Amino acid sequence: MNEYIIIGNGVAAVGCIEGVRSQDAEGRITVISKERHPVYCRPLISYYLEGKTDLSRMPYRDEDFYEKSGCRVLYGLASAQIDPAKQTVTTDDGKTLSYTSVCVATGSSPFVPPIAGLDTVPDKFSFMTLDDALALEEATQTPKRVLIVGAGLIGLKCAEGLHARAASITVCDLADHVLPSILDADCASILQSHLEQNGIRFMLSDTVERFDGCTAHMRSGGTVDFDVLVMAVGVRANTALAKGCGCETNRGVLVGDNMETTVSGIYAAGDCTEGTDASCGQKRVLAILPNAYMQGFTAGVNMAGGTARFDNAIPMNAISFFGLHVMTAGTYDGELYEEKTDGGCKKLYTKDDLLKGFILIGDTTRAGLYTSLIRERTSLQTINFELMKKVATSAAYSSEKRKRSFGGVV
Amino acid sequence: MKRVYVNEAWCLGCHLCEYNCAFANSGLQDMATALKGKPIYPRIHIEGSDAITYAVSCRHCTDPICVKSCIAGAIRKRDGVVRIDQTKCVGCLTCVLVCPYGALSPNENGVMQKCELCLQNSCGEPACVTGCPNRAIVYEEREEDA
Amino acid sequence: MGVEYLTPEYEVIRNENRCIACGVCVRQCANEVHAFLEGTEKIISDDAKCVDCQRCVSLCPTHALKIVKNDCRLRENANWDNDTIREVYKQANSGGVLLSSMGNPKPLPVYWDKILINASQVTNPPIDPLREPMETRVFLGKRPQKVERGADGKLRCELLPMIELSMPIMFSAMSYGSISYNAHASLARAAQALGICYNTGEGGLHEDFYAYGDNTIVQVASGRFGVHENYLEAARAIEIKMGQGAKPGIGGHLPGSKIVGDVSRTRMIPEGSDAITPAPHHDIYPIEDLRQLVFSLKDATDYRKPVIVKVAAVHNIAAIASGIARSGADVIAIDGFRGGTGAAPTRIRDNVGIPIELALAAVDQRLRDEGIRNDVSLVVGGSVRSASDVVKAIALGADACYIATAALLALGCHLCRTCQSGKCNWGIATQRPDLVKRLNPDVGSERLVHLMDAWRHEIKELMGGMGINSVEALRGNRLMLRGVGLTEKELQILGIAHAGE
Amino acid sequence: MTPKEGQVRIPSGCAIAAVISREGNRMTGERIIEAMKPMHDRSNGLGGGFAAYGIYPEYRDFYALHFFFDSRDTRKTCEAYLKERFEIYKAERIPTRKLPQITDEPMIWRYFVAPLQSVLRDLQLDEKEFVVRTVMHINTSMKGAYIFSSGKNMGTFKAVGFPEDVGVYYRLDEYEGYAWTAHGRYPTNTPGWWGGAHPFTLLDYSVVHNGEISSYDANRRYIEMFGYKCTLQTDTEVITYILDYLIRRQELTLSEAASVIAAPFWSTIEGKTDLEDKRKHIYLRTLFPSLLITGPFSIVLGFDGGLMALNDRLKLRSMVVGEKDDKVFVASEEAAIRVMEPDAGNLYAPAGGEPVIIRVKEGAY
Repeated sequence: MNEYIIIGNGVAAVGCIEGVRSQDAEGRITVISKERHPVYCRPLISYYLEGKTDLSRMPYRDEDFYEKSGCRVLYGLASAQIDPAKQTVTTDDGKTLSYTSVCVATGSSPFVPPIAGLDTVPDKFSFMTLDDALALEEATQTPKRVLIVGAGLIGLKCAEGLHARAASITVCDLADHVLPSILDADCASILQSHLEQNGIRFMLSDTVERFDGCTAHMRSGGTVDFDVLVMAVGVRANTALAKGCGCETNRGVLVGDNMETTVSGIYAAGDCTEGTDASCGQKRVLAILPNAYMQGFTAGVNMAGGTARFDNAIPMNAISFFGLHVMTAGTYDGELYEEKTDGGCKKLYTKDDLLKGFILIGDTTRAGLYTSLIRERTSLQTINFELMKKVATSAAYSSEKRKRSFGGVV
Repeated sequence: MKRVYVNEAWCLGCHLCEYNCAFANSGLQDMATALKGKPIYPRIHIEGSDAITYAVSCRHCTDPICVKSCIAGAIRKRDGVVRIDQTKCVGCLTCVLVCPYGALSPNENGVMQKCELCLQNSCGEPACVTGCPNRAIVYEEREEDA
Repeated sequence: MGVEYLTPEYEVIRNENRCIACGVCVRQCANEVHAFLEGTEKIISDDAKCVDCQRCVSLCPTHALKIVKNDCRLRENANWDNDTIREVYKQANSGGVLLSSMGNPKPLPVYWDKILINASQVTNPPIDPLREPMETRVFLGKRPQKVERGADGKLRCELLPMIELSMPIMFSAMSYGSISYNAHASLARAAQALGICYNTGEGGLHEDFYAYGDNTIVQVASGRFGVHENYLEAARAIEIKMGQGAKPGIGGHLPGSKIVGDVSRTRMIPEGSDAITPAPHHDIYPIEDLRQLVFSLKDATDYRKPVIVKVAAVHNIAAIASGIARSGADVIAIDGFRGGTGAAPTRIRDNVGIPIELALAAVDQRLRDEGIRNDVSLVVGGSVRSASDVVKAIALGADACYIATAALLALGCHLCRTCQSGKCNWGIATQRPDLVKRLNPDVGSERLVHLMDAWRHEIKELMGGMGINSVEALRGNRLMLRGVGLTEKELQILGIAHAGE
Repeated sequence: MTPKEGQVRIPSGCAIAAVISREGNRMTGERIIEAMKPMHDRSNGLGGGFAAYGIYPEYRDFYALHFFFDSRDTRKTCEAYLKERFEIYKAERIPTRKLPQITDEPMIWRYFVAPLQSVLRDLQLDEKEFVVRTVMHINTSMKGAYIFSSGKNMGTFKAVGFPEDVGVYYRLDEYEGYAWTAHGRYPTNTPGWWGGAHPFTLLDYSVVHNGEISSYDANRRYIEMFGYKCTLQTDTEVITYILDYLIRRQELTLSEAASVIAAPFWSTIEGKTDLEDKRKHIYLRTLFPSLLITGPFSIVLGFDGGLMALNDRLKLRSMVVGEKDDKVFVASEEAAIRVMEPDAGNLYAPAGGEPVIIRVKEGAY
């Protein structure tokens, strides 16, 4: 009987479990979970703070998921090391488990930069895990002034999550616009003004030089007084475990399309990996949820002897702030098609007869058609792109393709 | 399994499917009461260009990417039907970002909804199908690659 | 033109409490009756454009619409009734011949409704069609006078080409052009599924429908549109159209605007040219010319196709039929004055020709009196509306019935009688692609099959009641009929007794 | 006044019986009269009759015309008409017995005649056709005269009354024939008419029939195209004409004729594996659709040298067949056969549409 070990208990792990089970109903699966919660999706934590979901609704799978999947979960443990020669995993409480194949799904961790005086801040938090959210909830039982360092996805979702609970929210970032990793300055300004209208204060192109208790001294010279500090500068893939057993790593653990690392029998999936971005062909850490699941599933299938490839991963994000939806995908490279709408915009990037990337703010109707064009590398000559540019619709496809889509099993 | 299929050759673009859908999922007895004077949020939508029109609703894909992408675990496929647990949905629209057919859309409260083949309401058979005046929408079993 | 004196004929009544402004009516009306009041969700209707085709009424999901006859009336006058006066206004406006479509709507006697059918009681058992076989199959065509035997004494079982029908009904001629591609597809598919025939009319046979050849009767009309060797070869039978019940004595005119694309190719005439069907066949002035055409067609098809000659029911129909029976034709089709049309001058439609019931009775009796009834089969049309009309026609002496209006109704026609406008909202009498697609042949053919299945059941029930288990024993069985409210003369022509006798 | 036969169509129920000797042995009429007694209730006293074959051997070359006349004048006119066309070999009253049960009798005569050859030549007609036309003419045009039997070496005897009384009345015990058929009638109107009783005959064809056919007017209007005049409006009359048309004029065999009037269902024909047989049935049904007889009937057709019994294709009327030695019996009820021959064997009810044809040995009649 095969022994499968999955290190990590996030969405990639669930994908891996379901992938293994699609091939092998018998083999034993062991999940080693650092967190003490059954699997939930980390993006939900801001919604939790906001009150849009609660602990009972947050689990990613049903209560009996592990049992039905024939999986044992070792909660509260981290893996100390993998021995690829012996095919064993040793946990930090000293147990040694043998494996037939192992999947590293260790995710990522918040990066906390060394800022002077950070240790003087009494209430400081990261915003990654449910425990972080629970702690923040506890800390904001009464309205507090909140300072968030980092205007990326985590920082802004945290701002939205805390909005109703906070007396004030200030977000600072060294970058000159919000969501610098996924938006250009132009689009970011639309979002920024929307957030500002909702009471979020921004200090951009600026950063904290030094903390002094509950006061942040900014590089620009000003100070911000706060009660609660959230550090949301960025995340780093957790590569140490894989690196420790000889897997090649860069910013993440390097994997092929089959999710195997450079060490045979060791697979990796999710935020800890670095795979190929199909929209540009480069290796990247694509720390987004759909990819995590699909990588996990692919790894699981291959671990159990099946054959699966996941070769159309692209960066993509659907996110909303105070009712304003923002969607992005792919790479912003090539010729730009741009539409401005009232309180929103659309940007499409095309190159070499392909759609490479897009940014949508506001109207996101049927955005999946654009995503699909990028993922499927659809030749734009084969569709009515003039129509598609203006409105995402399958009317731009050939009637044969529509016939397959809407008249066949897909 | 039976799915809803659309043949654009016969779609008249009359939009009745949208209204029948909205009514079927309203839980109300009378269409006028259910739909009069308000915007409708159907789970099927007419799309098209000048030359053609057709209705789009969930394809209940063999390998549904929306299920894999849902950040809340709210979309699941059971017995061949892709369903949304609306109590879990947080309205992030990731499913809209990934669905290649444009089959999902939010309801008036921003919660996602999609065609669930009228299995959850009292229609028995999809309302868009029974109400289509030209059999452009059918509910039947078809072979893969047929 | 200033004021035209014409008040709207119909009134569109919208129940505002039920209207959900879904806009189906707006999108579905080719006459553009309904429209959103600009910038609002309110829908308004222009009564003057309404032809009462009921498309909007049928599709309105909340049943918020009804169309009623406008009750704005001129001063009552039993002689100058409203319609007569309107027609005068129209002609004074346009200076033209009035055009109409479909069958004669005037309140002239419908003899079918004055004939009642017998049933068995006591002396003879009714037959239950659910328990016993009940046969509706018929063969149309000429039957040899004498049985022939070979030298071995065995019967030489050779028959002339005949049309075999699973039931005594065919879809009568409607041309591609006057009706849409999808209407033709529906008819062809239904005819094949039912084991009966449909008829191309004079518009030729679209290449897509050659596959239905065994269930197709191809027409050779005075315009000779679409007639070529393959066309004749493809068919089950060939029909020479001499006349049509709705417009005896005149030809046809399909405007150039309808001669587009496939219609033009199928008719073999240039796009945009008017298709003028002459009133006579210019190669048939006397009856002997007809004989020549009959045999030309038979020669052309190697005597493998029965030839039908279709005529309108006119005053001396019995003599005409006798002449046709002797012309070599295998089947005579007679079209009564209530027959439909895609377009006819109103005056002709409403005033020329005679009822099919009387024509049929007269012709059947005349052919029997002359001993030539077996030389031809008789097919009658011109408002056969139901299974009981069929049963009555067969009992009067018909071999089979032609139906068209009933078939169109099955396809969705609401008898608004404005086919000539080309804006048929039901996708039948139109060539506008957006309207044509409204008739899905899957639905159309299924509805036709349903209709015919239903009629077949009813025919069987009626026959079973009479104790007859095959349609052959019903044909010409006038004892099974009685008249009500008919004069001696009418009874005499129909060859039936009065009820109670 | 209640209408009589010919003025209106009168449906009726009936009893039939028949006997034939395959060896051509002649029997008196006694047994067939007895056979009708147990079926008394199938008649109502408004019509009975018999047909006998082989009874006039000494006049076998002459047509035996049996007449009803309503007056002496009619008879004289009729005789004059006959004389112009036939050689009358013998003319006589048909002998009868007075019976209280039989009343209102017409004048009943028989003529043994042969057509004049010169007349046949002039009209270019064969003998049988000429006789048929004469019968049609007299029965339709000469008021008060009615030919009810017109074959050679056979005769029909019929009257208003119960069949057992009619047999005694006509002294059938004094005739000897190789085949007999009998009929008792249950018409649904009161008076009955002597001419309307069965059997109905034309030339040597006689038909006794039990049933009421629903195809009557379709059959009648068809057959009338060929010179037949259905003056009585009875089923028996039209069936007789149909059989005459098919057998004599179209020269079909008896079984082919049976396949026309009681044609198998299309589904049966399509199921036939004998392709020649299948083709034949398709041919006959297609050629003679209007001679299909629907509705209930059981008939016995008498002809020169044999009998054919036939039921409608659904077998809506009873009819049984039995045999003993050289004799074959047919009747509506088995009881009638038992009366004629208590030891009759091989009893069976023929299927609907299946003709039972019995022929007398060649040369034995």
